[in-house]
Amino acid sequence: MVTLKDYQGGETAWCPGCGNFGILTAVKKALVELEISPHEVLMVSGIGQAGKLPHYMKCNLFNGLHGRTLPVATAAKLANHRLHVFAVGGDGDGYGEGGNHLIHTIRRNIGVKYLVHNNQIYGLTKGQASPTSDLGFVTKSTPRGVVSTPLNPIALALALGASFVARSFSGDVPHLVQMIKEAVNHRGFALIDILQPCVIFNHLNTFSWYRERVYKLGEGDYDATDGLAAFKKAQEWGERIPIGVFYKEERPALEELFPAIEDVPLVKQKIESRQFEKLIEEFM
Amino acid sequence: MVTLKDYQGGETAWCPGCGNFGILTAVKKALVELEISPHEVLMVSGIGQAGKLPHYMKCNLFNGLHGRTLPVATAAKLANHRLHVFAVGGDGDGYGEGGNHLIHTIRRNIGVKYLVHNNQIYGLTKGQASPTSDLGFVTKSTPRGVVSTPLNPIALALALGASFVARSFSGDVPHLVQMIKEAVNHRGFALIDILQPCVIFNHLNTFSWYRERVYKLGEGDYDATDGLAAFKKAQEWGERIPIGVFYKEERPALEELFPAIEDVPLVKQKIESRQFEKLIEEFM
Amino acid sequence: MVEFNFRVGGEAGQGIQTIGYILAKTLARGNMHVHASQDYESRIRGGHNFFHIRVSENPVYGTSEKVDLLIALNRETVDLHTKALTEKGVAVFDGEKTKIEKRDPSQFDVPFERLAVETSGNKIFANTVATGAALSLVKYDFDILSEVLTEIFRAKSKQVAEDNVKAAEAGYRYTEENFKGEVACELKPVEGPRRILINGNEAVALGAMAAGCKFMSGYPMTPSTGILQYMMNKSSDFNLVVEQAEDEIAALNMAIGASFTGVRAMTATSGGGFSLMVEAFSLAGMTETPVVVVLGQRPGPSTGFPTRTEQGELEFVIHTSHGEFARAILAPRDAEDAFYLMNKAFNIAERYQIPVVVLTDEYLADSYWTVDRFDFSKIVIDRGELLSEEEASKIKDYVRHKFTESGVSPRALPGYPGVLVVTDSDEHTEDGHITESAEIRVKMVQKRVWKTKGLEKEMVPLSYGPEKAGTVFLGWGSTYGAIREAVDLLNEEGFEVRMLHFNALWPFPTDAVIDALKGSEKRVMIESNATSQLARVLRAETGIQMTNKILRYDGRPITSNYIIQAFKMEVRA
Amino acid sequence: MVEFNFRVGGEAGQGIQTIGYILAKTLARGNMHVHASQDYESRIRGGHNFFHIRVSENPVYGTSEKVDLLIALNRETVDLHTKALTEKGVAVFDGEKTKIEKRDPSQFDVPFERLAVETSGNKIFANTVATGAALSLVKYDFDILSEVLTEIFRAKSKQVAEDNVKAAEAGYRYTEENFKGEVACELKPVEGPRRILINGNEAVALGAMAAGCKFMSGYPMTPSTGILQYMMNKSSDFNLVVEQAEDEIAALNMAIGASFTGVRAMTATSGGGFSLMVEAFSLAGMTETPVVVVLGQRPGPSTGFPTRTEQGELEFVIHTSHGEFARAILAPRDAEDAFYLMNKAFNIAERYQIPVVVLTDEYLADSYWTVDRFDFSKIVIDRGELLSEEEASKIKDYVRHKFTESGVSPRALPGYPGVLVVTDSDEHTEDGHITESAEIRVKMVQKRVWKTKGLEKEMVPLSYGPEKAGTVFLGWGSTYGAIREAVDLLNEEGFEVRMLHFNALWPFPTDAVIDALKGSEKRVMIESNATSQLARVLRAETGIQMTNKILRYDGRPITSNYIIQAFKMEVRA
Ligand SMILES: Cc1ncc(C[n+]2csc(CCOP(=O)(O)OP(=O)(O)O)c2C)c(N)n1
Ligand SMILES: Cc1ncc(C[n+]2csc(CCOP(=O)(O)OP(=O)(O)O)c2C)c(N)n1
Ligand code: SF4
Ligand code: SF4
Ligand SMILES: [Mg+2]
Ligand SMILES: [Mg+2]
Repeated sequence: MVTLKDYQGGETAWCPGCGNFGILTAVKKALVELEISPHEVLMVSGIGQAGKLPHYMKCNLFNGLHGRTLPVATAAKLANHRLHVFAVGGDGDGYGEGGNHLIHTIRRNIGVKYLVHNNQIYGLTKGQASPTSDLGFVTKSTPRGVVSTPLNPIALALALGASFVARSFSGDVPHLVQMIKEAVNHRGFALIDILQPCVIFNHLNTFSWYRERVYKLGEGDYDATDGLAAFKKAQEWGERIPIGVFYKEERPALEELFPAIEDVPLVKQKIESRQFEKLIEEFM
Repeated sequence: MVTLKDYQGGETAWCPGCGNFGILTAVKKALVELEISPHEVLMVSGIGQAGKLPHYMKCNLFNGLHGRTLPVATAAKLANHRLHVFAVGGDGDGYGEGGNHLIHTIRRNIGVKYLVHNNQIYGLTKGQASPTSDLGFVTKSTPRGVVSTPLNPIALALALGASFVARSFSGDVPHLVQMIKEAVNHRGFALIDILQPCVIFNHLNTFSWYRERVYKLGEGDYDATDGLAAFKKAQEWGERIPIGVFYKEERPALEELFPAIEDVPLVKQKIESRQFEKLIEEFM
Repeated sequence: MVEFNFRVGGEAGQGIQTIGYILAKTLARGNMHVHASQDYESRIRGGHNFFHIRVSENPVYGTSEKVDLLIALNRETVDLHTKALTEKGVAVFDGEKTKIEKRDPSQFDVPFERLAVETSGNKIFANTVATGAALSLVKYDFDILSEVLTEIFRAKSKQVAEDNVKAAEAGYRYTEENFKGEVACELKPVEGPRRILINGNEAVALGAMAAGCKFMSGYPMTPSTGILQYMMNKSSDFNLVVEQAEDEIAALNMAIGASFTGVRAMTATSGGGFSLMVEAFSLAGMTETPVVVVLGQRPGPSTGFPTRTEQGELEFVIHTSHGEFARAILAPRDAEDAFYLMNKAFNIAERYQIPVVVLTDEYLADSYWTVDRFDFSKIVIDRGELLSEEEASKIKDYVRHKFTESGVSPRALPGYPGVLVVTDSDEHTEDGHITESAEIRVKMVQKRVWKTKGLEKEMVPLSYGPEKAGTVFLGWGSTYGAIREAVDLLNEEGFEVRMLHFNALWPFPTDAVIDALKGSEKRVMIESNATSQLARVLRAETGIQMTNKILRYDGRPITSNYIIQAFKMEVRA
Repeated sequence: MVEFNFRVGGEAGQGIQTIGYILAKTLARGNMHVHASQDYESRIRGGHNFFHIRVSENPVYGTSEKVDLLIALNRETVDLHTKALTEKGVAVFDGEKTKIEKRDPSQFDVPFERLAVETSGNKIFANTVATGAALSLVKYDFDILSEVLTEIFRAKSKQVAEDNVKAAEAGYRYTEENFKGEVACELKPVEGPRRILINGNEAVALGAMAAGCKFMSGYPMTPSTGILQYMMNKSSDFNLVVEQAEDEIAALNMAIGASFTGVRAMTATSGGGFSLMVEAFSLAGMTETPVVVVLGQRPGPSTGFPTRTEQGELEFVIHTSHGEFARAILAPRDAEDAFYLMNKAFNIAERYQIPVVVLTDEYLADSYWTVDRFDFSKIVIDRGELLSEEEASKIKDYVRHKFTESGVSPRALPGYPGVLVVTDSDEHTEDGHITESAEIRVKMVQKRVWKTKGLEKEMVPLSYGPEKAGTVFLGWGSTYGAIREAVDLLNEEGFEVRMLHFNALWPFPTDAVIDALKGSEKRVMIESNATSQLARVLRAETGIQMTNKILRYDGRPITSNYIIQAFKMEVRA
């Protein structure tokens, strides 16, 4: 049986009170509840405060480049689709530097679960605006306040036909555990945008700011299979902020569509050079 | 008075019958009708068949990198906002390689007009799938047919809060002329996704395929100021394909938001090193 | 017969490549040595392209400027290439379509289109008529052409194959009957082993597959697109995962992700695409993830000459990326070398856990060679310190970046029970977690920079020609054939010239080079670039300076003739 | 007083940088020479950071390992730095907060927090108490501290400023009354010109602005983020357009776009970000668009040591990007040099229409120097062949890439009536349109590669020390101060050592270097990297080999002491 102790990692380098701690707790809990062992998990993380998360637990880890988690994770899943592959990074990492990979990874519907610690700020580089920073927000890089329209990750994912789109809040660990579990059980790509207060550099979107606003989808009559309704819901941001699964759709994951790995994961396949000898005939 | 002759360029290197010709005609016509002179126009183009367009007319031209038109165009507009700055490229260029810039350029609402020649294929590299290639489409790079969800540029732009989103068809020059004129007259960023048959590598989405399907928005009771309706309309693809302005919203363009260029374009401002001497006091 | 040169010219889209390939294949089927190269523009229709085939009973190593038989699909081809015709050279064209005023004896008019329509009912067979006509001029055995056409077009339909054979025959017969001139020589099949006809890209792809590469991610870019496409086409039948990435950044990050997870992985691109991979290249260095990057060079900077050739990226790849770490750089000489070098590339990548660059170029990628059937028994898969599940499970407290004497750490894979594989792009401890320690930093730098020690001994340059010759021609990669031929020809003429040629450039084989250049008087660096990059590298590593340089940077391949002329004008003078 | 060293240590988030800066500023206000450097981790809270201040009546060029006064904000600081204390060194700390068992005479306990609460009502003023205590220990004039505090905190509110002064005074008085030990020396203001206190990033930013840079696009990355932020903060008042890009690819493409349109433009990043700019760098080369890229080096590869220092990117930038084209590379020695070199960078970029790299590093970026007030009369804006609207209108059939003797083409700007500016990343004709011509290609390559001819004469390395010395220390960039001091100290000790130092590295000043190294017996390359990159470059360009190397690659800056020790152990031996 897998226990929380199996996932116990070393010392953290986050600031006391940081919203990242709730995410760390939730990730470990979810994995334990799913009875997944550390060696079955591969976390691919980016650079930023968020990207440090897997260092603070126990699992396989490829802590790669700022913004480049998704291509690494995609290929890892294709190379060994028996692994539970997660991508973990910040809002700057995933929606800024890595925006192009997000778009195309969603299109691929690869079975990677993507956790975005969305603190609406660049944490590790000490407080510049991120793509999700609210309009007017004054940061070190926006002395006159943010003027670009904040990126709405939920709406973006929906527009790209994502098969699983959720939002959660690091201040509500049980909810986040639930989201992660649903994501893992989902076939294909899952985006979980996680509202994560940065207690140092974001004094606008604080724990209490979020707490006053978030409410849960799915407790009323919300239908998470209706894409248009989801898009409409995704527009809500301000007085009230919905969390939960916005949209979910069952369709084959990318790793199911490669004849090469229908039976055996790529990494388990023998290297047989001689099989290619028959291709020589084409050149005779 | 500006005439078509002013825009007459040299020989083209496109294939006979290519959908790009209609776009070339429309661009020149629109500029003439808008009474814009060639020297007032800067086209920033990418690499691909589409990116060659400005070579075949007369105007200022920065033919840069594959996928990187938008940052160059954005900065050009900020450096001299009196110029009419266009970005021109293919679907691979703009939605593949350049996806991240598209996302963030939309957020900025910079006054650049972006023409995407969307032939749903990589033309210049001889026929690989592009991000907009239809599901199942067999190309040189997808022998088993496309399996990734095609990118819907209209929906994507809407999700990002684009202020002007249109689709046109290179087989309907008057319509395209109209779209370009509206885009130029729009405040801020304008995306025109242009359906453009590639007669060599795309035998699925041909002139007649498009012609049978396209119909014009705005001839009925379509309201181009309703974002949700626009998003719903954007889902239509297949039997019927809407063209026209999906969405339009008036808000300040990025170049209006820099105090530095409120009065005089940056390029017209004198370099005055001595003004910075007063900053020295901060270091005393 | 010393050699014979065909050239097929016309606009893009006229099917020049097909005629050329069929000709080359038909000649190769006669057990002759064939080399074919391509000259084309960055457009799909129009412009001017040509396909050049050199054939001989003896090995042919590179292309040539001479033309014995020109197949002109348009007027421009006649205008542009007539001056290249040898004394008995003949230009064949369709006089009914291609208006040419001056008719000289070197010009032979065959109504390609009319014969096509008459025999096969469609002018699309005109090219096949031309092929038949060409082979008739050299009196080549028609049956072989018929066989090749049947093989190639059978895939479309039996009817198409038959129509092609009929069209070819019409051209062949028409020529037999009407050609009254003379050609340089006749060509006939010779005894000898049947060889394969393969181009550089195909050889790279096949070499990678034979070397156990199971994952390939790429973004189309001339001249390397063919590698992606070849592997993509074979992926279902041979259990490969091949993915077209959204951009080159993703392409290399994907290959790294797949390799980290345990499969041999690669990407292929050209200079512009590689520039986008530079950050990930450094990531491979830091995380000690093996990966192979094929860089098909084309003339830069920037978009440059997309469909032409150059060797402009040597110093770039030697020094690329921020920070210092080991890498290996190989540069195949020709298609045959490419096949075997890919095996070496993957082995080195895994033995040293480093990124390896294979530098090809457009000339190599697009050129065909007849090559002895590849010997798969020479393929050895050496995965270095890769641990099996069982081996790894025996290690107590496995750490990915363990300090070892060699600098290479045993590598486990994610998914092994009881083992966790942790790595980081930040400076890290042996266990892969972030560190700020100065002491660990120093040891990790030393590990990453010097773990390839000894590898330079496997990077031996090839010495060729009379050992005692005071003049040495140096070069690397795809110039091999041209330099080798130039050496042979110059020695035949009485000059004393030898060659030192590199297909493996980094880590630089300093001692071997110093040794090989002992006693040299003239050292002539031959490169397809403007600044002679290998000369600078060689001087930095050995202190030895070149006395002369023969450089070409107009986007066209270096030929033996180009070298010989430059040698006579500049080096000898 | 030769010199005095302060060190402030504690966790990230404890305000070490603020104490340090206030101390440094207060000392500088006394007309002393100050140098301050920072050591910090890649985290926002916790860990261990320190700020080191060296002060003297004489110029101080670099940092030091010695500590005369340690301000310890936590226990770890005492543990880590006590061994660095000089004979009379003192550690001051808050004994009520920081439990330290062994009390030796070097330890002085000041209740920072308690005094803060007592005087100013809030423990957040504890750091100011510490500052007061520290300056009291060296008997520095309190009024200056009071003045500096007031200036700095006035911006927040008058009350905050007053509270700070009160807290400082409490620390100052408490120490006066209670400290019974001895410190190495007292510090007092000296006669002399008032200097500015500025760090490398600020100097780069100010230098760029003075040089007429009007457009800056960047993506945050240590250690260059400060440049972006400084310019961003000044953008409204000084008419700059500063934009945070979505990634580094966009950042450089933007700068190129702005420059093409006619404004001086730059970006700033570090190695990893630069790796993403490599493709656009080549675009600048091809389109002949002037642009300045500041590359703040930090230890690589990959993410590496984000907050530490290294000189690992020299060869990378010399050889970066696909294809061959001219570029210039500058590497400022210190903050003063950085200010003036930025002017040179922009002038070179426009005179030659090339990309220019300014190589700084974390040590330079984050370190403060006292510098003579910048002399704006030395700033000369030379925009090279930039045509005015009027000049351009006189040219018939203007073409952007005209062949000229110098290789530099007159540059018009888009928007000029009657003129069209056309350029292309593809190989192009003089008019900027795509070409496939071999002849034009050759001329264009020559233009782009050799247009900087003569520029190497402006890249003169600095010779320092006794002209006849047989031992030469060589180095580049931010090692200047350490090497210079080492040379001085060694000569004082009786060794004969001179220095050859580069702040401009490319095009390489071959002749000047050969000349400067004539008669040298020992040539010692001193670099903050593992492979001695300049040694290799120098050998490639001149054939001259180093006899010794002093390298450091643990992420910490090279100091004069480090050099002297290595010299005595290895070079002299
Ligand atoms: C290519 C590249 N550019 C920039 C950086 C510097 N950098 C490190 S973390 C970071 C931003 C962090 O913001 P985010 O991704 O939101 O993560 P957070 O720290 O807020 O969790 C940046 C810009 C980098 N490491 N690599
Ligand atoms: C960085 C980079 N990668 C790849 C290429 C090669 N390339 C040139 S055009 C092109 C795709 C063209 O497709 P698209 O953008 O749709 O334009 P089209 O030719 O269809 O108009 C590619 C991949 C390149 N020039 N630069
Ligand atoms: S800076 Fe913000 S996001 Fe980073 S650890 Fe601290 S509180 Fe968390
Ligand atoms: S390949 Fe297609 S897109 Fe390109 S010019 Fe030809 S028809 Fe047009
Ligand atoms: Mg963040
Ligand atoms: Mg396209």
